[in-house]
Amino acid sequence: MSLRYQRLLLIILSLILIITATMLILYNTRENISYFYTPSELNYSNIKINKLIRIGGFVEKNSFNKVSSSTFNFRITDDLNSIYVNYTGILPDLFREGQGAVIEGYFQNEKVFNAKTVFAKHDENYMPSSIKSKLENSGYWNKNY
Amino acid sequence: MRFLINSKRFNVFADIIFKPVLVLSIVLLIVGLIFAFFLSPDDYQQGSTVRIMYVHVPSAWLSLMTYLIMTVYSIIALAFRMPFGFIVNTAVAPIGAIFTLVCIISGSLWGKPMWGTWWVWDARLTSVAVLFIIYLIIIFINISFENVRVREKIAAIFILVGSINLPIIKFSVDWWNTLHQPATISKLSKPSIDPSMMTPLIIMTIAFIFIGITIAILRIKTEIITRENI
Amino acid sequence: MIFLHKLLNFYYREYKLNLSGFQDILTNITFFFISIFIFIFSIGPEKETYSFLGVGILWTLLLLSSTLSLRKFYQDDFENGNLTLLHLNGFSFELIAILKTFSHFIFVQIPFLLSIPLASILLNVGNEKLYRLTISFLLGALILSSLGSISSSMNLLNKRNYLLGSVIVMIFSIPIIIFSVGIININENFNSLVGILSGILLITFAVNPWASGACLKIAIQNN
Amino acid sequence: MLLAQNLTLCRLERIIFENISISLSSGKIIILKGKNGSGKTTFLKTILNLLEPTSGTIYWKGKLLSRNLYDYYNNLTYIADKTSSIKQLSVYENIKIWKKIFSSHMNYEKIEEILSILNLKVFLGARVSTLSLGEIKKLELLRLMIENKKIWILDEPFTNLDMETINLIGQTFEDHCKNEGCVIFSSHQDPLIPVSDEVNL
Repeated sequence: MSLRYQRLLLIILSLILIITATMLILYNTRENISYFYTPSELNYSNIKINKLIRIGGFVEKNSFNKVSSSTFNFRITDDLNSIYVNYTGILPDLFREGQGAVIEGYFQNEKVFNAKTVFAKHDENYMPSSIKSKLENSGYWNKNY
Repeated sequence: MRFLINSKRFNVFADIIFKPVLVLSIVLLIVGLIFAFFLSPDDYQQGSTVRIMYVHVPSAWLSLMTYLIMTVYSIIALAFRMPFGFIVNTAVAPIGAIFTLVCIISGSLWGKPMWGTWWVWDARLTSVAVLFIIYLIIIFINISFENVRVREKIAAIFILVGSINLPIIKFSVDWWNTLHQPATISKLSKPSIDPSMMTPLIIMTIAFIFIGITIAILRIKTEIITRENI
Repeated sequence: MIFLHKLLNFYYREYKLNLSGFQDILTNITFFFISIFIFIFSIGPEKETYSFLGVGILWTLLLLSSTLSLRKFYQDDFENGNLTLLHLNGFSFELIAILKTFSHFIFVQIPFLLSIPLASILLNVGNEKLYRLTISFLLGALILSSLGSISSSMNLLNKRNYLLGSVIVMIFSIPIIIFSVGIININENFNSLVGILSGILLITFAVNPWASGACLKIAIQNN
Repeated sequence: MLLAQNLTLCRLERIIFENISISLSSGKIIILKGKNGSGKTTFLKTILNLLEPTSGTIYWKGKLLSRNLYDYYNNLTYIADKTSSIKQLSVYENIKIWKKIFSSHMNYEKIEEILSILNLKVFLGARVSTLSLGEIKKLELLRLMIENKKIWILDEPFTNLDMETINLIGQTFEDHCKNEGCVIFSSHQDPLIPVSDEVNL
């Protein structure tokens, strides 16, 4: 097998390998490298108690309760399912109802989640606060600006 | 456009454009900073902290752009045997590393008040950290081999292998759930940022590009001179 | 047919080489076990900790100890001119890289693979996890061999800073670690993670001969 | 068979050798002469297509070398100035490995015969690392017989060898040439064996 033939064969082989690999990876990575789970994803798979996981979603409107100065509970939702969360600690600036958040912690039981850390997740929209209030006043405000 | 692949022509061209570029980068930086600090409005959610974006986003873009340039020059240099590509690679790698570092530092300064943490290991942040280490390794390769002709080729091959990381960085926020928000400005859709905040961002980006070009010109010229004296 | 014969004879040579240098591989495995002991002594013998941490520790140590054997990869054959000889015998540099990668996998990584069950007993990794660990390490070891080939061929002419090779392997092995340890710890969906790992494996297989071949060529030209 | 025309090689803007032409056909022995560092090894590497000449062309059997590389490689034996035998293996194992990777059909009786001529037969079971430098070199030269190719390219084959062995090798070169083979070797001193052509670097 001559040197040029070896190379030619190898080029073809590499191309096939790369195509297969991209297909394998794209097919399999859809949900696997998630930094967090959404509440709905958690409902489908069985909830593991006492295992560190992260849940991401929005803080449900009208669910935020301040129990004491540093203890809070709220629900985290993705519009389909929601999970009840207990948290003791300091909340980040951006944390408020309707805002995205990622929480890290353990399930106390099937329904109650004990958060150890709360991250606020902000979206890719940036806009001046003056315009936002104008938009709200005129009724044009929606999340997908 | 021959000055992009030929060191003699580059020298001539660089001498012409260096001063304008330098002046332009300083002016743009000052204007951009004025816009960023005084003229741009507060964000409806993040308040004043959003101003970190005007440093964070340009440096992130430039760290990727620098790597992309290095990848292109590696291909050119290896495939068409143009030694100027190696010169550019050697000169530009530290600049990319600095931009990545600025991106990481400003990002964690932004993350602490907004997300509530300096650092998380989600896909975007991890891949950018990897990019930084890749830049470091390129610099290490460039200083630890004795033979110039060897190390430039090895570095180019390493750059090509490492370029697998680029699409991962770019699309990590779209492919996977991350704490990092998705891209604000993409080609396919209308940018989800208000014009009043878009202006300083663009000015700052152009300013960063010009700063990068200024340093790159200086470094490439020194690199050419060093190689002539071997 | 003659070519196939040549390939087999290449492996005969590799077999002889590795058999005579088997104490190196044994030292490597000893290093691996001693690091496990050190982990146990420094963290404490609590069993629950290790059923949680064990897989991660195992992977880290496997990675570290397999980077130790990288120096053997091409360096000896390069320095005594055998790589040139093989090339003059009708093997392209790319083919040499592929053959050497598999030889490293067979003669260096497989002994490691055999020592995993013992190590997992020491670290209290359960049987079910052991099965997954073995499969993921089988795939991961092939990737590590390819990465080792790339990095050690890059390092052939590097006389000053040999650690650079290990750093290169480690930076590229980050995705393997993410997925391999992910296989055992976080995700329930084993099959799709095996799919990702084999995807990475195929990519490294496609990249390895070209990158290593080019580096080998540069090294031989400039020696 | 092998024709090199006007080979020039520059490295880092330094000329290593310039305008060298050789023509190697069967029955020829060419010696490359030159001082230390005059580029003998580099020239041989260029002829082996391991290095690319800055200018000049090499032909093998009338075709460009790079177009006909595999056939060329199938017809040559290269003995580098380094020894390629594996130090930690025995002489016998080394010979066995060479026999395998070069798909040699030479039988062991013949090899033993040559070994006894070279005074190496007693070391058959010994490790290569216990041999003296001259003996290792002789073992290396054994590869010429094992590979049994047409062109022999040797880099400094006579270092560490005694006069007796050098004459023996010179004899072998002549025998090889009678069998339509050809030899090109480099040397920094005059080895006092008959050669048909001389190239000064």
